[in-house]
Amino acid sequence: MTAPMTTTGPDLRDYVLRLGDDALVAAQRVAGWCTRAPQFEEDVALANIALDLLGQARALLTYAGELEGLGRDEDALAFGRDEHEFRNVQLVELPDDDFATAIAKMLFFGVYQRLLYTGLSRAADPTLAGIAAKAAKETAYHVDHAVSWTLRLGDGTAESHRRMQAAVDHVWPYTHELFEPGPPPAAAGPGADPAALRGPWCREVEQVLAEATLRRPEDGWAPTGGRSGVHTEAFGHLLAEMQYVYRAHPGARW
Amino acid sequence: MTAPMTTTGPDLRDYVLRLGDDALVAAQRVAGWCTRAPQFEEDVALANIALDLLGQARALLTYAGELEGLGRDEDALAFGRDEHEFRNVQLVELPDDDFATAIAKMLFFGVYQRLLYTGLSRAADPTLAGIAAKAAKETAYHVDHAVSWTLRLGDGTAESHRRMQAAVDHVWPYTHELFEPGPPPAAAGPGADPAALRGPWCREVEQVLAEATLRRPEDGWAPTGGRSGVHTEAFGHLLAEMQYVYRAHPGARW
Amino acid sequence: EEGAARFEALIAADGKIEPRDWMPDGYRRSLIRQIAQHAHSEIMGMQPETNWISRAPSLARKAILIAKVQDEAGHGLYLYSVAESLGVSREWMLDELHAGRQKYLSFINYPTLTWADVGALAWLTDGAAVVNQVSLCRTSYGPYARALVRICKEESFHHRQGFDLLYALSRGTPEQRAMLQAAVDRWWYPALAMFGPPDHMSTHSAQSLAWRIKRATNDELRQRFVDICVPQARVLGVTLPDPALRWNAERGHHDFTPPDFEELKRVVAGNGPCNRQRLAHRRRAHEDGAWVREAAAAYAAKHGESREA
Amino acid sequence: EEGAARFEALIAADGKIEPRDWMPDGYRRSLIRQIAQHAHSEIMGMQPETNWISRAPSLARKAILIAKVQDEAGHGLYLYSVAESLGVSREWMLDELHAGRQKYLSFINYPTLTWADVGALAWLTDGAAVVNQVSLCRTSYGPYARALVRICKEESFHHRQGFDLLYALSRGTPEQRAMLQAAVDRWWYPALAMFGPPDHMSTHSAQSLAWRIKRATNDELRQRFVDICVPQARVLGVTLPDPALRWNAERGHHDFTPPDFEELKRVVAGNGPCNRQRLAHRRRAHEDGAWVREAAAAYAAKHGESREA
Repeated sequence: MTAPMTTTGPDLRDYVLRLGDDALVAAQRVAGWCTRAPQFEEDVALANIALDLLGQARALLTYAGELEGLGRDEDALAFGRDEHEFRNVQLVELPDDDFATAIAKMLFFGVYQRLLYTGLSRAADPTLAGIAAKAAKETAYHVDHAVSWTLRLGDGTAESHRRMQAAVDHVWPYTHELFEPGPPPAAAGPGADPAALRGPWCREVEQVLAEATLRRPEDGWAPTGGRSGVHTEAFGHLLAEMQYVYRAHPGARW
Repeated sequence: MTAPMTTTGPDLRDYVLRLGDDALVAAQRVAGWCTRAPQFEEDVALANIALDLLGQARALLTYAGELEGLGRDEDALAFGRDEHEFRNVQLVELPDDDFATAIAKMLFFGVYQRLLYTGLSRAADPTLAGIAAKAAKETAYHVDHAVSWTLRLGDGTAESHRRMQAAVDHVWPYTHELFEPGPPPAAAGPGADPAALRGPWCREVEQVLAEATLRRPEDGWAPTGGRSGVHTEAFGHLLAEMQYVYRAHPGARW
Repeated sequence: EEGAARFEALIAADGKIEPRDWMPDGYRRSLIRQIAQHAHSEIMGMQPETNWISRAPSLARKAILIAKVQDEAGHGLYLYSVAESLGVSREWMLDELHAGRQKYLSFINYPTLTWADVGALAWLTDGAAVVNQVSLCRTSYGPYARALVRICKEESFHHRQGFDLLYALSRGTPEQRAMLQAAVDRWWYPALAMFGPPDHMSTHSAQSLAWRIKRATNDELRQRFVDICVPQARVLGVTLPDPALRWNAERGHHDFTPPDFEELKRVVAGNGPCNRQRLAHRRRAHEDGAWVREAAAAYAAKHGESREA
Repeated sequence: EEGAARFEALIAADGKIEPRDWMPDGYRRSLIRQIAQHAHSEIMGMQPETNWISRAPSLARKAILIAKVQDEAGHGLYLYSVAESLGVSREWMLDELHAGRQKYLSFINYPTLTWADVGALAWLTDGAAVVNQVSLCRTSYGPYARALVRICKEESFHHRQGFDLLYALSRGTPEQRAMLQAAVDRWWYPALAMFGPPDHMSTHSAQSLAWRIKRATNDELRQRFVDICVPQARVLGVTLPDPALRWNAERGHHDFTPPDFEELKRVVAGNGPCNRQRLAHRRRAHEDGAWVREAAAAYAAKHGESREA
């Protein structure tokens, strides 16, 4: 049904696929807010962010398909792979139970993405560097947006503070997976070592939480598995919806 | 991808397919309550009802496939048809927004099914008569269950009364489609004329609503389309989930 | 009196009325009704499209669809602010919408049942909106006219993208072509009905034309739209669902069967397939977001407006 | 004193203790803990399976799955009533569960990621439960022993159905076989861990054995389970994920690598992949249903208990 995933394939292709899957799944979740946002300005902003993420996903998946050399385009990769073939972190697939959860995810993931893309914009591989340079600018906006809402929700009403703290507590354990060791391939360059991003990430996020009068959760439980294709139960439902039409019409072009 | 639906095919096959689709979609919705019911006794009861409905669906779809003679079994019909090929009424596909909605649907659909199956148990077609005789007994239990909850919610607390009335008001317009004119095929016998069921249905339902201190909604808006393959927006999402695994593995046996 | 004279003179000279200008109460009320309805239509019209964002079968089409929905939210915002220039608040307009006292275009109350509906919706209803709005770009109220210029440009773009989506289906599998035809069958009449009741039944038209709020009659615009669609349908290889549709060389226009205006009335009155669903969805989004808006207000009060994003 | 003597005599004679019999506080507490945990496990164990009801790829399998989940709800109800015979209420037990003070079996905190997980869960964890419960059927508390006889029968049935589901996959496409192997890889150790810590680390075992609440040690049962699984795995054509697994002719048993008990401890302490999700789901169902339970109570109060269904 799908071409088998080669684990012996080029390192860079796997690496690019990870980045692409992160962006794709994040885009699918953020787009789920359309017509459901708390105000129309936010419908516009979230659609904008979803579009940025989707654009990153498309560029990255297209490039991963080229590196792979099996003739799979962005759609074959997005719609034709099974759950265990997706390499995104679990953080991005978590359901957006409420607006606070969406914002917590956007803050944590956005800061990570901005640091990573900034590093990758100096990658030896020119295609990856080009994608990253554009994406770094986009994610700076996502972070601004998430920060402004984190402040307003954390330091808004008692109810919003309660919800935002609950969201931060809920999402926090899933941030560890972002920084799992494993150096990036040489072509990605040294600026993208996830382990090295953890320090700057923590400093930035902790400062935002403090300003928002939110408690920084303890580190402890650190769920993982996304990078090796092990996901949360919510992910299968996301894929069923996302891939249904494509799979119901094998071989069709859209 | 699927064999085309012949509109010139045997009348009885189309008729049996309708009944089967009603039961299948109702079963899918009721089964959605597993682990979500307000008490464990209700988890048991709703699973029981879902199983009855699913059993009816399996018998009916299998028989429809035989009448059709194209080699489609119950699974090919359940998982391999597109949305517009489903012939169920819209009532059964409505999302169960809360427990009151689930009960209102079960009451309205259950009374209809019991009356219809009772009539069909005298059908000239022995297979259909056999399926209907068994199903009539099962639906009697579904009705008892729905009635007992309608009374408790309607005549329980102010909050439950408000919710139950809202559910009855919400679902009521979709009951008209159950009785849309069109005599059943000869093999189904005269006891199954939907138009003739409307009187007894109204009397029975109105009595339950009155006893439950609920207002019987005005007749007016009467959405329709299910019998010709036009459904609500919710139905496509239901199918995407229900059919995903089957479609992701074309030709596989389970 | 001076204001009234100036207003009449401006209208007669095909000039623009601006927010601070004097205007008759009826003119103001008509405009508020019309602009609010336009804004609500942008906002409510996001729903049938959003229904397919999660399932779009290609990433390129998914992006186009999100961008379209985003444009509509933007149009809604822009139009609410135009209406606010007439002295009503967005909050009030939303209350009116949620209570069912202000309307939105009736086609929004039909369901999008397949991926092809996304295309048909854009091709036909955005196409109709463009025909309508091109004419409205010369409307007499300045802020609305300027908004429409921008909105029209984007709607034309949406219309073309819808056509392109359908064109891909028309070159596709038998199932895709069947999906395309079924969607066109569903959306043709809801689109024709967008131009409103026929001229002889239209209650607001005469005065609106006199005030140059409207610039063409419902039937004129409807005819224009049909004439545009027929050759496009031919390119798509679809049959428009009207056996009476044919070229009338004498009139230089296509003859066609008008929409069922009884159905239009029923849908406007709240009894279309999705009226209840659409309004319930909108109300729920508004209610679910209340705590967020309250938090933003509380934060702004504590920290001064300057801190607000 | 008389009661204590009678209790000791009954235990010594392998007789049954009944609800009205005198029993030591520790015996009662141990039983409550064990039976509540068993009931909670039935209830919480419905979640990983229910995750696949909506997506089951055949109607026959969907029916089997619903019936299994229904059986488990029934077992839960039965077991709560057995615990109630020891003087605690279902409500209290649920509060303890929701607050995280009473536990349920740790395997429930792993996700079901594919359809094959539904089968592997039933084959391995129901299989392990049967091994455990067959031994418990001779437990000294009469009501629990009788409940277990019935429960065991149904669990054996579930175990066989799970095997049958996997057998179909083992005869299927390469994707299905890969799905099968991956699911067995995921569920093998969670199933082995169901027998609890090794005997030398088990805190409750000795006293429970003396009171004949338990009838075999954790390690004895685990060995029995491994010996049963190995030939079944061969029929399925799957590799059990333990390179050290081999027949030891001298012992007449298979040697195997025991589960990682540090992981078991972490999961029991709340840090498995799904602990938070499972408990949040349970709490939400309970909270969402509060208005329904209140309505039922209000109705019963108005109309007398006889009217209650």
